[in-house]
Amino acid sequence: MATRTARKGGEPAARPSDRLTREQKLELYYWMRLTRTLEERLVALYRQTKVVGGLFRSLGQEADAVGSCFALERRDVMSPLIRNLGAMLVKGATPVEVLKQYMAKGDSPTRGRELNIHFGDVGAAGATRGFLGQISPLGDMVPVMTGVTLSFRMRGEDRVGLVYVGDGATSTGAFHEGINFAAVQRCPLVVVVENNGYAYSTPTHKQTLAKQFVDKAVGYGIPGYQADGNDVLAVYDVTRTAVDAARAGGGTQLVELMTYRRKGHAEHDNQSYVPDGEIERWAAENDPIDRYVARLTGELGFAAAELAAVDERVRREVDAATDEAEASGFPEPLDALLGVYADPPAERPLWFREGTGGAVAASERAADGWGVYRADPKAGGDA
Amino acid sequence: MATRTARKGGEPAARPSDRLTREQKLELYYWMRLTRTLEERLVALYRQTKVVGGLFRSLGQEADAVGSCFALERRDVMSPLIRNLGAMLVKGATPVEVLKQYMAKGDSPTRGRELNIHFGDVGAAGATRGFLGQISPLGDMVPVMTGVTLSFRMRGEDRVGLVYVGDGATSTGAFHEGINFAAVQRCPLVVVVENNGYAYSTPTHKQTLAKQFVDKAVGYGIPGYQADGNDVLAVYDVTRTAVDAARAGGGTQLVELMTYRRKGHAEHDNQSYVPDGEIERWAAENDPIDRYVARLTGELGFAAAELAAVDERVRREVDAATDEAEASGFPEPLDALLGVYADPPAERPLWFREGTGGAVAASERAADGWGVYRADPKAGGDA
Amino acid sequence: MAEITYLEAIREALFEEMARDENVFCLGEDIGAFGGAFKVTEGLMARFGESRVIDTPISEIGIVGAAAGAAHMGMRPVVEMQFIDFIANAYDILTNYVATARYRAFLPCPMVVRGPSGGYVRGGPFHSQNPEAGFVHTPGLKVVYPSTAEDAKGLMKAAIRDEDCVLFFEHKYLYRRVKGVMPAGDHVVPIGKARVAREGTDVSVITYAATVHKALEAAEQLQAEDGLSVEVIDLRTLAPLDDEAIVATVRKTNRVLVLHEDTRTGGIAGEITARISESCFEWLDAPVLRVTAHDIPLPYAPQLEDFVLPQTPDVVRAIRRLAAY
Amino acid sequence: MAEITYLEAIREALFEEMARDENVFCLGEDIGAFGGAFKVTEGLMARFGESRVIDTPISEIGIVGAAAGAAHMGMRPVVEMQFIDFIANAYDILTNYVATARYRAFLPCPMVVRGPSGGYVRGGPFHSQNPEAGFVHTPGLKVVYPSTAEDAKGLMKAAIRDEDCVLFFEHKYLYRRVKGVMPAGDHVVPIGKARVAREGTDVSVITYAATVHKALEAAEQLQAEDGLSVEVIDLRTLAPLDDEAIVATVRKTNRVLVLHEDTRTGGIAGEITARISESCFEWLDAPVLRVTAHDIPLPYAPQLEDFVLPQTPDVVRAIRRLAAY
Ligand SMILES: Cc1ncc(C[n+]2csc(CCOP(=O)(O)OP(=O)(O)O)c2C)c(N)n1
Ligand SMILES: Cc1ncc(C[n+]2csc(CCOP(=O)(O)OP(=O)(O)O)c2C)c(N)n1
Ligand SMILES: [Mg+2]
Ligand SMILES: [Mg+2]
Repeated sequence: MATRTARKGGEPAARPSDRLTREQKLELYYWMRLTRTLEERLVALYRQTKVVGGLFRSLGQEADAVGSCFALERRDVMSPLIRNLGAMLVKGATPVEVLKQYMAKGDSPTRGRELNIHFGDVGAAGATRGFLGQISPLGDMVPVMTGVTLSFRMRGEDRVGLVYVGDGATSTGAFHEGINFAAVQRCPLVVVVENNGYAYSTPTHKQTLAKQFVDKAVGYGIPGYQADGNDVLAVYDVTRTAVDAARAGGGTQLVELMTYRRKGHAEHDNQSYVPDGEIERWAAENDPIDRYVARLTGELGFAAAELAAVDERVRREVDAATDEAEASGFPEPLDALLGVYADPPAERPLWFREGTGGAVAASERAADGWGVYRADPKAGGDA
Repeated sequence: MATRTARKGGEPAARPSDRLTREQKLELYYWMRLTRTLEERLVALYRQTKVVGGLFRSLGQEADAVGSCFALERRDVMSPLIRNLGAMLVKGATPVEVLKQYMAKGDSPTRGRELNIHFGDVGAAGATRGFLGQISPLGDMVPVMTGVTLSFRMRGEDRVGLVYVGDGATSTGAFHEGINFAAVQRCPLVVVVENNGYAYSTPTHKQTLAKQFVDKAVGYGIPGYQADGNDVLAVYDVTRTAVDAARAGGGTQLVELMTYRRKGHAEHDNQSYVPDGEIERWAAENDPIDRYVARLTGELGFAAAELAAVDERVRREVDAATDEAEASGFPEPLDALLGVYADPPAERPLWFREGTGGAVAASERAADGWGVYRADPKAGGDA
Repeated sequence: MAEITYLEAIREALFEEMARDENVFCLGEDIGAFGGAFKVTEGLMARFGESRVIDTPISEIGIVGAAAGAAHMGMRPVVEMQFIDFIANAYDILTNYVATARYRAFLPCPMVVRGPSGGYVRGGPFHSQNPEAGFVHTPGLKVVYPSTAEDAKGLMKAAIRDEDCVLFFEHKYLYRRVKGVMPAGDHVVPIGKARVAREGTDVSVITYAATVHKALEAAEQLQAEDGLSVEVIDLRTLAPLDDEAIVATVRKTNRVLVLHEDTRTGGIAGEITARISESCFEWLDAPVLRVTAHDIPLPYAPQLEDFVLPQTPDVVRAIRRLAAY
Repeated sequence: MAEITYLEAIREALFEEMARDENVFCLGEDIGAFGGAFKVTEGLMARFGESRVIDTPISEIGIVGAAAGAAHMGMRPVVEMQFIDFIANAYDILTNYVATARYRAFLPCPMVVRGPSGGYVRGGPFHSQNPEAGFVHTPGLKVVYPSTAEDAKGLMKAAIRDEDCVLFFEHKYLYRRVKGVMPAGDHVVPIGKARVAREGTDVSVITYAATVHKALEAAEQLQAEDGLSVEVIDLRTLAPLDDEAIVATVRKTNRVLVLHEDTRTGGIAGEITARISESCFEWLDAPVLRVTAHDIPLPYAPQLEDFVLPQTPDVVRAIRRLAAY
């Protein structure tokens, strides 16, 4: 199985990005700008202690998330990681959803149950936006996406899956078992390895001895591709090629995107482990938005005012989303009891828990003692 | 990292096997013959229902186990799998130990606690024979051997580790996490993938899409080698090369040995899933003992009588071992209680268990009730 | 109607459910042409084809994760663990991903993980386990462990139809030793309901799986030898536990033995005892006692395995003690 | 002597043990130059070098397995799980390989697996877990979960010296909130011994880790408001449980509350209740009650997390109920 290295090989004859319309090219800029502006807003909210947990940035990686997800159709399913805010936005997640999640609001997509961008919207094609709510244990989304795409293959649906993993997550057993099983089953799955140089504080050379992650493809017998992750059109091209191959029955594909994590693992991380000047160099020389702006206004012939209009639109949208998110309320404690199972639909409040009103009172009167309350948690007011 | 394919490349200038003495070449034959004869004896005992659990054969794979382990020194540590009886014998396991294990005798190496060849003898160099007791969950021995060899590196000991995995076991997360960590830590570990075509009933093409397992080496950034697993000298050569590289500070090495499992997964398996004629073809054309006999008596100039003498010695040894194993007794139930922890050294028999004599009686008299017996399990006779 | 074994009953359930619902499919190691290590899935591939009976690599994380992904998309996967012991490899993805999917992400995850479980078969420490405790402890999972052929079939059908993940433990000692006549028609046994395996008035034994049969043997013997009337409750479902059935039997006999094959410390007998303490303290005429395996990795030799696992005489002895209290 | 935090106490133990015994080494994700996600291992690499403080790939199976292999060879590895939640990934190798090594193969496996555990910190479902139940259930493992800085240090030193594998749960809510003055000299707290955190005569609370502090708060309040004398037992070690300490407090107060932060069903309160039932049935003047988390994956929002986890008023309420029984 040949390893196709988009970056290293000569330019392919016709690039998928050549077929993008002018609007689409501007859209790519919109998604990258929206990602960055939204994260900057989150930083402000974090400093105001309005973000409940940690804050994770994708600064400098916007092109890799946006360009790759842009290669998918709405019917396709994408599984993001913590640094794929851009991909989620492209797939239809809204700024207000993201803000409410981070602020643990009661009407956030997970009703305050899960943190940051751990939320999704997935199901039948057309009915949902097609992105999956991730969990923290790294690598687990790979086998899950194997199953999602297995179902596409079994049902003959014209859908593709795309799952992101970090350089660090490639070391997990789940990654290995998932991609290998997908490969054997020829699942229409694109596995995108975002090589951003670090896993928390761990540099890539402590993560693997492999020279590059694309080298893993041959060990799974699948096509491998590599691209400059900070060039949004190159990212689109390589991912689109892989997505098209998967859609055409070519089975599982591995794409390595070379990028750089300019912020710490999370907002609290001071990056003391990063060599002097490295971050600054990437910021100065290889910012994906700067690079795309230069390309848009240069080679691609966009006017500066067009980009400024996008920036302005983004600012308005993020402002509006912030207002809406700030205005919404926090979850009701009793909501915690709903939906662990489909049946029963609710857990019962435990008897020692004050403030659950009628439920507790009813149980105290109950003859059968000391166990779990049998009453409907929705019934009654506060004790 | 170049993949060195011993089989495909031209003959290396000087093969390690060229340095083997005449005695050592005969020894290789002895170990292969001993493996086969001992397994045949086990089949007879199995049919007499003297083997308690399942019986696992390595018929047709004797060269891969024996030739590879022969590349180790006594101080090195080897971790076998179910089909590596030959490797264990080379490393010093005795037929009587093996027979007692299979028959679950009280003085078997694990005192009846573990089955078949799940036993070991490992510790400081020189003090033990250096093979590790495996567990059933596949792949787990890889990270364990990473740790064993990490300790060699940390202590500056001139020792190497060798761990076997089947084609099937390469699909496990444990394999992946273990070999990757070993590679990064440059542990002196040789990972031998025995590609025998099947994992239970599953053919290799359902296990992986990779064309060959040696292709996985590049994804871990380590040297990979491949050899004909049914040519004992080729196996020795390739493994010895890898062992020498590991010993010389070259870090982790991957060796793929191409062989064939002629018997079922275990004795009960009728191999209905194997294409017609496949087994017969391997038996007729590619039996590792037949091949080595031809080489010994041809090119290497051994007399048939020399080999017959080995056969006779093996028969005598297996007969004697069988007599000894059959004569030994079964474990005492109370022995089950010893050594779950170093401290406490023994569990207590539970109060409801009849037949633990004084222990139970003492507990019944005890004031403190209904729990676990506090008495010494060794005390007293039967109730 | 002819009697069929516990194993055949499970296979019958798989056949019927796969025929009923095209979304049901099976995946696992060697389950296809080979029919699985115990032949539970024999004939399924011939009937339903390779795409609905999938031989997988040796990848418990991969298989369970893939089942979850397919379940999200409306499929109904049934995963075989070749031995249930290997479910330990999938502990993370089962407890962290599958169990929480509905709660944290409103994702349905209807799937079954099934496999041969339990001891008494000289399987040694890695082919004899009863791993229920670690999963009963996990909110979001259901756990089923039948003791009869009828329940094996009916619960498997219920498990496949359940909207959540059900772990379905099959006792391999019972596979071919226990037989039953299947009720006619669409035989579904509800999850979450225990069964009175034997009515009695003096002492209750609360148990499940293989030890149900030990309890029944002990009850027979005690009826004959001591004139004791022993009630045997077969829990059938371990999560959610049937509190009503537990309370009912405690109130009836006031003396309770909890019996399980799993090791003692941290086994689910503790949970059952706590619930009884909380709900029925004043109904108890004797301490709740436990008969369980010793806290030891299960050894291979018959002499050792028999010593470590609970046996019928242990149950007899414990019930006598309770009755005499 | 200056007060140091629970976290610093653990670090001090690591420093002292690494200095005392060259076989002790640490491995885990980001524990080296970065000092770990919570900075527990800060300074260790500078002092002991890269070969004894190893940054690993993200491979919990790999790390735990490697620790076991090194332990067989005479090393004393201390593994950090970046969050204890990820110990689920190593469930197989811990329960099947490590826990059984001595029993099945006479292989010593002295190692420690440690990591930040527990909730009350808005960590959400995957950064707040209390996974002790699944391991207390496993013969061959020891489990420790300290509540004070002194015990954190002394138990860590004991864990590193233990001849078997010790899982060392560190409560991240306590890391910087709890402080203590370390006893002079080689301060080792024996594994397997509980501690009377507060003497009392009316009701006993048996608990461990963060909820020890909730129990102490409740005891204060009840002393002041109700004149109740509450005894608080801090188990410190969960496997093996200190039966003697449990029996002693039950016989003293005859009323017992078992309190833990873990979810209810299958949590170790059940085991403790069963032991009390077996050993002290006639000493009980009231049912053994449990205060625990709800059976729910722990949600992230403060309003939800606080509702799901046990709080001091819950303990107060439960003790009042027991006292009034
Ligand atoms: C199984 C597992 N182990 C450890 C962690 C803790 N952890 C969270 S993120 C992270 C680093 C991830 O690095 P990488 O995969 O490269 O992604 P990046 O953050 O660089 O995007 C670690 C170790 C985890 N989430 N899951
Ligand atoms: C984690 C795990 N899953 C499943 C099994 C059941 N099992 C035992 S041996 C085997 C096949 C092994 O095949 P391979 O690795 O190729 O070794 P071979 O038997 O061919 O030597 C399987 C699936 C196991 N032991 N461990
Ligand atoms: Mg990274
Ligand atoms: Mg094989």
